[in-house]
Amino acid sequence: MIEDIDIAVCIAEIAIIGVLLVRLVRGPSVTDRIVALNVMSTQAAIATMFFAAFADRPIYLDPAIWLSSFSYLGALVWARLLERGLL
Amino acid sequence: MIVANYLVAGAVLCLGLFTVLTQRNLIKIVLGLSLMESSTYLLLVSLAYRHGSTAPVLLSPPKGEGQTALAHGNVADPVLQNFCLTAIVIGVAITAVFLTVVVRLAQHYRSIDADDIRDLRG
Amino acid sequence: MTDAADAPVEPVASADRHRPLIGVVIVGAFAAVLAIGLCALPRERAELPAIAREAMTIALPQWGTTEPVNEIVYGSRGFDTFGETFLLLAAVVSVMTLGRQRETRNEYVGEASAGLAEQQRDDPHSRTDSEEGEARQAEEREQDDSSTTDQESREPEAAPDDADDDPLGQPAPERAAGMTVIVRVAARTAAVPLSVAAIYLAAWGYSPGGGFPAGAALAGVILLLYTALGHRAVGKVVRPTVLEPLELFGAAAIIAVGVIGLLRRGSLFANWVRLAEPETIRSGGTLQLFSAGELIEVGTGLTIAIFALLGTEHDWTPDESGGDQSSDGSDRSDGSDGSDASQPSGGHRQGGGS
Amino acid sequence: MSGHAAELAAVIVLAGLGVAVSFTGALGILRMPDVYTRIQCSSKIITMGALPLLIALVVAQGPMTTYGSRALIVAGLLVIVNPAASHALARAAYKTGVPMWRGAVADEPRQRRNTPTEEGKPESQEER
Amino acid sequence: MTSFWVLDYICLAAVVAAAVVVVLMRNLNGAVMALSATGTVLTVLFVVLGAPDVAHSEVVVGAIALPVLYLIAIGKIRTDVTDHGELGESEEADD
Repeated sequence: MIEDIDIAVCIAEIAIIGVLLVRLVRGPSVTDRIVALNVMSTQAAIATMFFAAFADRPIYLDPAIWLSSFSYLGALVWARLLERGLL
Repeated sequence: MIVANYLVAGAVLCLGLFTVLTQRNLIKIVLGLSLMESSTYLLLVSLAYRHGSTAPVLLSPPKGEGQTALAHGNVADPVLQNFCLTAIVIGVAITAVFLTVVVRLAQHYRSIDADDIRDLRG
Repeated sequence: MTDAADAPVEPVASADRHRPLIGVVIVGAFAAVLAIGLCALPRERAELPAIAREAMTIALPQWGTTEPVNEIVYGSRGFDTFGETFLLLAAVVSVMTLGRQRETRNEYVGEASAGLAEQQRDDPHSRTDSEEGEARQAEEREQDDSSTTDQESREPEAAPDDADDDPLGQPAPERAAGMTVIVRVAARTAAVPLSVAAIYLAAWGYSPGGGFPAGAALAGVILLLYTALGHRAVGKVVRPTVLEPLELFGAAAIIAVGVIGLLRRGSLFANWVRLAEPETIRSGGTLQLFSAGELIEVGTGLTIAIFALLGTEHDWTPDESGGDQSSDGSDRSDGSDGSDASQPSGGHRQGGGS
Repeated sequence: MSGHAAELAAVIVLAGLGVAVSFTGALGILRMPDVYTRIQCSSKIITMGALPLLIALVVAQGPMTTYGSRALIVAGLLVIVNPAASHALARAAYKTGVPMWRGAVADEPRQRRNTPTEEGKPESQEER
Repeated sequence: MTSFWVLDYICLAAVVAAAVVVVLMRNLNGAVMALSATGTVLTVLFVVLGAPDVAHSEVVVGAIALPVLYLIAIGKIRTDVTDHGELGESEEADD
């Protein structure tokens, strides 16, 4: 039962990534796209964690840390580029 | 079933190849090369997968198995995953070199259109 | 502000008008051949190859590690990883060679603006700077139709440390080295767990991870600090005199691990360390040493590559106006509003660029 | 048995809440009219979408396991880094002049810049 | 097992969609972000296929190294050609 919930949440999160791809395509400015990308990577991190719970392997959990943090670092880099020219 | 992964890897490779062949923007050409690299990773990892397999890591095996049982059990192919790791490192290295070359070319020719760069043309 | 034409101009690839037909034909033929080949590959029901089964079975008894992938990467196929690491080193060397300037340099980025204060102190009547400052001020005054009373105190001083006092209404190119206080605090806070997690990734060699992702993550943390705090915060670390010896040390350590294995055990990258208890930090013998060498190599290498590419000042020959290479051109004159930095695309080419 | 059932119910409720809020937040990012409102939707996804899902994971697997610790690390990182990134992005978007929605009623920095204070100089100390 | 394959296929669909976006989008920043999105979805897919090591490397490369390198290169190049209007970009600016 718990496994079913885990994989269902995982699939739902990937579907949300698909929804956000539309915004990434259409976003008129860089900022729209980067917001969509941030949320996508957060959803991917949560999907990874729930898949780890589904497969019963705790070693799958570690990529979620990097997924949840490094996309925001990319957002900071982009914001810096927008604010002051070339970094 | 896993053949869908192979075909998707082939499709992404073809998309990258199409970009490299038809685009004139140098950055887009490098982006196409990155896509081709990504398809290679996908193909290697899909080749490593076996039906119902788990990661080839003996740490904290899934319930019902011990470490030695898992070593002889149903796992993915670790050698192909090693190839994929090597490919990722080489991919980021050559992307860095390509981008530096593109920056220098753009600064020299004041254009990133591949058709404008004609000094080496015969 | 509500006008759509105010939106910043983003760099856009030029339109492609030719060759899509030939591209479709060639790619279609290639795709057909590729699909036939891919369908003939072994599927998921196939047996695991003997070499993979061998690697799975020898990982725990022979190398004392619970991570067969690391055992293959740094043990059985260590020579392959050696070549890959040195390919990365070669790439870093070529990026640096391509990105170097004619003059001698001490830092990758930010030396122009960092030296601004010192230059002001030593030579307060430096003409180019004051002229440039006046010109910039006049330009700002033109663009900003609000009153311009106390602006003259802002310009000649060096760039401030952070952007806290910067009024929000100003248009984009901002002079401060760091970003605002929220970003700085968050970056300082997040850098600590991220560095610890990166070290964990390499040190806990018996769980997935290893030298390459850990090194890349460390490079990412350095980039985070640079992004939030400015070049002065990372200037002590990110300089060639620190990073290049470290990188060479990592390369030498990898070579030493391999050659000692050759001398003592008879084959390159053989294990010459006594095996420790599995699932401890020291388990895995030379795998951990190799992994640490790769961590240093990749971390410094990626940092050098990114900052060398970042510090590449533009090399095109100066226009008739001249002087655009003397000041802090790469830092903030190439503003992101796109109007002052746009090059004529495919226009007049000038010789002697590089 | 009842404890197990209660745990299961809590997991279902938390996961359903998280997924629902994430989905509506994604729809908001898709449908909102300008950058600033979209950034607000992304923050909603983090606080009301991601955190309940992580709590659901902790409840399902137990707080003192690897899952619990990793979920707490991820939650902490999200809570620290996401507001900073949102702030930096919104600030950069404003400074580069990304247009607001036509129906927006307040643009405080611009109003303050255009109406000088009594000393005759623009008020220039506001932030964010 | 069917749910596993559903997850696999939906990840594959996302990868293909992001790759098509990389090819079709003429805005370079957007194309780079789509490449980063490809890397993100590929990370999940690698975890699903049982390769956590490769997932580590891919997330670090796809989320940081590649976008930052491309971003720096795009910022260095700056040939500003105003060409909006593909993939419904311009109609979005004022609705």
